[in-house]
Amino acid sequence: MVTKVMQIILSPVLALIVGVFFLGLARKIIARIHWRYGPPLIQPVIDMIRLFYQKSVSHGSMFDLGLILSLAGSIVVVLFLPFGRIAPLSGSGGLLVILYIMLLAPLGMALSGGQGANPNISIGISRKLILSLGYEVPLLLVLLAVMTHYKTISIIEVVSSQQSTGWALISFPLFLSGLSYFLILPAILGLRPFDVSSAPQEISSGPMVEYGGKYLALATIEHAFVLFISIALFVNLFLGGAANPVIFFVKMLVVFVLGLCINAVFPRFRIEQAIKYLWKWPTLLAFVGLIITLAIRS
Amino acid sequence: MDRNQIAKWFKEPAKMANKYSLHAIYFCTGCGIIEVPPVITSRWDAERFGVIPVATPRQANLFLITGYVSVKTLRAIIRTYEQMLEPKYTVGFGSCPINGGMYWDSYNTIKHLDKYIPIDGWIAGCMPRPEAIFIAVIHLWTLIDKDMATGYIKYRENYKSYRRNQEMALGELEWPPLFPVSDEPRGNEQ
Amino acid sequence: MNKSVKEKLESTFKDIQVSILEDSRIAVTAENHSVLTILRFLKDDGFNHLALLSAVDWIEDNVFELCFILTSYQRDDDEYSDSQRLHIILKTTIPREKPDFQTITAIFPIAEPYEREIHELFGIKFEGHPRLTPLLLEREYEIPPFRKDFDTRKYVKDVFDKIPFVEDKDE
Amino acid sequence: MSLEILLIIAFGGALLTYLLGKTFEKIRDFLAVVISLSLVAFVACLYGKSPEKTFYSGFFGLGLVLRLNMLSWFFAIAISSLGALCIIFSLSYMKGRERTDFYYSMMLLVNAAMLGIVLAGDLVSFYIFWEVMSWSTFLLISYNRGPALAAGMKYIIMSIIGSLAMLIGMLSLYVTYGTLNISEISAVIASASSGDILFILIIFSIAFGIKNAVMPLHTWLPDSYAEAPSPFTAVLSGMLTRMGIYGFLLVMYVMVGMKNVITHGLLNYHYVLSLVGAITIIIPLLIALIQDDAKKLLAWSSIGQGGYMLLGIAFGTSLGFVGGVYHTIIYAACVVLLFMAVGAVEYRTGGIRDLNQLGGLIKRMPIAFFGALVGICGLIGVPLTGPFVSKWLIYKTLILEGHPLLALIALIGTWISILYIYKFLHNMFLGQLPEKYKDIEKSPFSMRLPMIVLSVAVLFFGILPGIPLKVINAIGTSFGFESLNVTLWGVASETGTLNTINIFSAVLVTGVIVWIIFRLGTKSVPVSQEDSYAAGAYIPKDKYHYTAEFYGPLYKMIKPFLRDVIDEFYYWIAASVQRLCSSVRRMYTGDVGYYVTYIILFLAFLILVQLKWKPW
Repeated sequence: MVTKVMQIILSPVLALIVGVFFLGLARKIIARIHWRYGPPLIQPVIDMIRLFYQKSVSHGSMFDLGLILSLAGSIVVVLFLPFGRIAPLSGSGGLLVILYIMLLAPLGMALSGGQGANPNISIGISRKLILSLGYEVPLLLVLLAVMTHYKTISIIEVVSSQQSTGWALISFPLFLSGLSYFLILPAILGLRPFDVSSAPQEISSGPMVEYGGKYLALATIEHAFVLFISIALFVNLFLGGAANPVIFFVKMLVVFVLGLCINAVFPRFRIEQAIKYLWKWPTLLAFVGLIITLAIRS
Repeated sequence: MDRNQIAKWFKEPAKMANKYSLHAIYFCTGCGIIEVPPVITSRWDAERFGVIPVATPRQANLFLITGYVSVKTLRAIIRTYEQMLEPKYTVGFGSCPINGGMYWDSYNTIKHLDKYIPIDGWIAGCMPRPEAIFIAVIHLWTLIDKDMATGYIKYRENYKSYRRNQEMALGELEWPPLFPVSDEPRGNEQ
Repeated sequence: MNKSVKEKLESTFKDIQVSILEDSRIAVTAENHSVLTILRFLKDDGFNHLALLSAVDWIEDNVFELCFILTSYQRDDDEYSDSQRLHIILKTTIPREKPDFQTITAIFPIAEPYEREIHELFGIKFEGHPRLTPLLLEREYEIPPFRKDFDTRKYVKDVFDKIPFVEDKDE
Repeated sequence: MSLEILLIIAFGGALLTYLLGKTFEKIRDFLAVVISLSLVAFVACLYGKSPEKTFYSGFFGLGLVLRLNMLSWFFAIAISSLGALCIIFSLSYMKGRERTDFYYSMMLLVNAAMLGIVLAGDLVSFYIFWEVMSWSTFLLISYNRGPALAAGMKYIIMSIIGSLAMLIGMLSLYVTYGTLNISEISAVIASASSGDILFILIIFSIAFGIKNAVMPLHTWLPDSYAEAPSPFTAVLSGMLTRMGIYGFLLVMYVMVGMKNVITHGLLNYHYVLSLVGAITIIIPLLIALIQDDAKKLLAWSSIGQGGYMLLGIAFGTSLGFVGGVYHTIIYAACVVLLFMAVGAVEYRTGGIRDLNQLGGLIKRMPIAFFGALVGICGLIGVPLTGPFVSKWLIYKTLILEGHPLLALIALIGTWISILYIYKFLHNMFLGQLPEKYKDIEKSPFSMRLPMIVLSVAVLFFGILPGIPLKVINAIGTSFGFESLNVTLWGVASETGTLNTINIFSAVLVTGVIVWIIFRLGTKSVPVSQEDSYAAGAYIPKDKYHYTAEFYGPLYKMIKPFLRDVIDEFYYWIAASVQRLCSSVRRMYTGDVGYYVTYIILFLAFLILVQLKWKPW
C-alpha cells in the first residue's frame, strides 16, 4: 500500500518537472531554429516565481474555481496515466476514463474564461472547442482501433501486451493509427500550427486575456501538464511505455522534439483550415487503420 | 549564475524573478514602434534577457511607450497602465514623452508624460537603437535591484494628484478611479 | 484639351476667371453662390472625382479661401496620358467674420468628412451637413487651431504648463 | 398498500385540485404538492414487493391487471419524484398566470397516467393509460395559446398514429393468442414464427419510437418543447418521452424475451435498432448546435441523447441493459435540471429565451447557474456525475461487442454535445451582464429547492453509482441476464473496472491542493465587468458580449447539410393530402342533378361487375 501512496504523490511531481522542462526546452529549441540564443532553460520557472509574487485580478468565484478545476483535472489525468512502472490509479477506469477526464481541463478553462466577460475570451473558447471537436474525430478513431486491436479498455493491458508483441507503432494495422495520432499531436497540445485558440495577435491570447499573476502561473502549469499527458499517452499506446521512467522520458523527449520541429516553422492555421486538415488526412488514416483492425479481429 | 547570484535568489526571489522575467507590452504610439520588432526577433533577440512581448496588460509588468503621445492616445495609455498588475514598470522611448520633443509647442501632444503616469526609465535618442533598448533593460535591472523603480508605488500614493492631472488634460474620464480618491489620504491599496 | 474645357466654362458662366496654370492644371475662381452650379456642371462633364476639399486662412485680407480640386478617371480623351491628368481647382472666398458655406455632400457625398475636418479646424460652418461632430481633436478650442490667429505657444503655456508636476507626498 | 389505492390517489388528486382550485388558490397549490409527495412515499415503500391484482375483468373477458416488478418500480419512483419536483417548481412559475387550476390538474393527471402505464400488467390498461397521457400532454402543450396550438396539434397527430400502431399490434396479439396479459403472452410467444415476432416488434417500436422521438419520427418534439410551459417541458423531457424507452424494454425484454429477439430477428432487429439509435445521436445534436432558442436547443439535445438509451438497450447484453436503463433515469434528472434553469431565467427576465439577448446572469442567479452547471456536466458525462457511469457502461458494451463504429458515433455525439451545451451555458450565464438585468433578484425559493435537490442527486449517484446499479442489476437478473459484479463505486470486471471513488478522491485531493497553492499567491482583487481588457478603450455598455454565431466557422461548414428534411417531408404529405381532399370536395356541387347521375353511374358499374365476374 505504501508504494501505491508513494506513486500517487510521485507521479504528478514528476509530470510537473518533465512538463516545465519541456516548456523551457520548447522555447530554447524554437529560438535556436530562429537563429537566436533564446532564454535560459529555467526561464519558465523564473516566470512562474515572478507571476506568483505579482498581484492579480479576479472576475468572480467561477473565474477562480474554473481555473482550479482545470488544473486539478489535468493532474488527475496524470494519475491515471502509467509513467514507466509508476501507474498509481490506472486500474480504475482505463482509456475511457482517461478520455473523459481529459475533458475536465478545457471545460474548467472555458467556465473560468466565460466569467472573464470579454469577447476575446469567448472567441478563444469557441475556437478551442471547435478545434477539440476537430481533433477528437481522429483521436477517437485511433483509441478505438487500439482498444479493438488489444480487446481491452485498460491501458495497463495495452502496455503489457506491447511488451510481448512489440511496439504498436510497428505492428501492421496500428502504424496507421500511430501516424495519424502523431499528425494531430500539435492540435492536442495547442502548438503553433493549431494555436488558434490562444493566438496573441488575433484575439490577444484568447482565454488567457484576463489572467494576471497567479492565474497565469496556474495556466502555464496546466499547459505543462497537458504537454506531458498528450505525449505520455502517445508513448504508452504506441511506443510500448518503457519499464523504468528514464527510458519512458527519453521516448517522450524524442516525440516532443519531432513535434516541436514541425511547430516552429509553421504559420498559424485559420480555424476552418485547421478543421479541414484535421478531418481529412489524419481521419482517413485512422479510419483505414480501424477498418483493418476490425477485419483482422472478426 | 555565479555564487552570489544564487544567494541573492534565495534572499529575495521576488525581486530577482521580477528582474529576469519582464513581460513587455508596448504601445504603438509614435515612431518608436519600428524599433521594437528587430528587438524581439532574431537580429537582436530580447528573449535572452527574459523580455517577451505579451498580448494584454494583465499579463505584463513592463510598459514600453514608444514615441510622442497625442492627447487621444493618452486616454488609452492611462487605461492600459491602470489595467497592469503591480509591480509594473514603464520605459519611455525618445525625447517626445520626456518634454514633448520636437512637438514642444503643438496643441495636440502631451508634453510631460510624467505628469500623468509614473515613468521609471527614459531612453534618449530620437528613436533609440535596439542596443540602447537593451542598455535600458540592464539599467532597469539595477533600478529594481536598488528598489528605485518605484513608479507604481508613487502612482498608488499620489493617485489623487495623478487623477487630477489626467482630468485636467483629458476632461471627464469614463472609468472610475483606480484607488478611492475620497478625502482621507490612505485608501486601501490595490 | 484644356482650351475646350476653358471655353466651355467661360461660355456657360459669366463672372468666373479661368486660367491655365500649366498644361494639366486649370484654376477657376468663382463667387461662392455659383459654386454649386459649377460643381454640378463639371460633374456632369465627367469630373466626378473630388480629389480634395481644403481651406486657406488669408488673415491679411480677412478672408477664408475654399479650394475644391476635381479630377476624373473615366475621361478617355486620347491626347493626355495618365501622368498629367487634368485637375480643376475651383476657388471661392468667404468672409472671415461670417465663416459659413453650404454643404456639397448632395453632389459629392465623399465631401462629408472633409467638411467636418474643416469645420473642426477652421470653424467654417456648412449648412445642411448631416453631422458636424468633431472628427479628430480631443479637446474643445475657442479659436479653431488651424486659424492663423491661434497662438500655439500661448495655448501650450496656459493649458499644459499649468498642470503641476507630481512631487512625492504633495498635499 | 395495494396498487389501486395508489392510482385512485393519483387520479382523484388531479380531479380534486381542479375542483378545489375554483375556490381557494392557496390550498390547491398545497394540495398538489402534498399529493405528489405522497405518491413518492407510496411508491418508495412498495420496494421489493411485486403485488399482482386484476382490478376489473369484465372487459370482453380480458382481465385488467396491475402488477409491479422491479423495472416498473424503478421507473415509478423516478416518475413520481421528478413529477413532485416539477410541481414544486411550478408553484412560483405559475403564480401570476391564468387557468392555473387547469394546469395543476393536468400536471397531476399526466403524472398519474405515467404511473398507470408503468403499473399496467396487460396491454389494454397499458393502452388506456397511454391515451390518457397523450391527451393530457396535448392539453398542456397548447396551454399558452398562439403557436403552442400548432405544436400541440402536431404532437397529437403523431401520437395518435403511434397509438393506432399499438392498437393494431394488440389486436393481432389478441387474435393469435386470445389473451392480452403480458406475462401470459411472454410465456406463449416463444413458439411463434419469427415473422410474427418481427411484426410485433416493428409495430410496437413505431408506437414507442414516436414517443421517444427516434430519428425519423422526431419532428413533433422541438416545437412542443419550445412552446410548452417550462415546468411541464421538464416533466415532458424528463420522464414522459422516456416512456418510449419503457415501452421498448417492455416489448423487447418482458414480452418477447431478449433470446427470441436476437435469434428470431431476420434482419437481427436489435442491430437495426442500434443503427437507428446511432443516427438519432448524430443528426439532432448537430442541429442543436445551430439553435438560438434555449428550449429548442435543449429539445434537439434530448432527441440526440435518446439515441444513447437505444444504443444501450439494443444489444441485450447485461452491461448494455444496465447502462441504458441507468442512462434513461439519470439523464432525465439532468435534462429536468436544465429546463428548470431555463424556466427560472425565463421567469426572472420576463419570458426571454433567446440566447443572444441574455448574458452574465451568474452574478444575479447563482443557484440557477449551479443547477445548470451540474445539468451540463451531467449531459456531457463529466466524470463525477451520474451519466458518466452509464455512458462508460454503454461504451464498454459497444467496444467489447465489436461495434467500434457505433462507439465512435456515440463518442463524437458527446463532443458535439459539449459544444452546444457550453454555448447554452455561456450565452445565458457567463459573459457581460446586460444593463436591463442589472438588478433582477435571485430565483424564488420554490425554484431553487428542486434545482438543489436534483443537483445533489446527480452528483451523489455519480460518485456512488453502486446504489442505483444494484437495483438495475436486480432487474437485469430478473430478465435472465447474468448479474454484473456491482460494487458500491462502479462495476468490477476483468476487461476493465470502473472505480468512481478513486476518481472522486483523486479530483477532491488535487482540487484542495491546487486551491491551497492558489491561496498561497498574493490576494487577488475583485474587479467589475467594466474593467476588462479592451485594447485601452472603455467597454461599451451591452455591446461587449460575444453570443451570436457562437461557432461561426463551424456553422459555415455544417449548416447546408442540416435542413430538417424529414419535417418538410411530413408537411409536404399534409399539404398533398389537403389538396386531394379539396379536389374531392369539389365533387359535391350542391346541385341535385349531379347526385342523381352519380347514383345511376354507380348502379350501372355494379351491374356490370356482377355480370362479368359474378362475385356474389
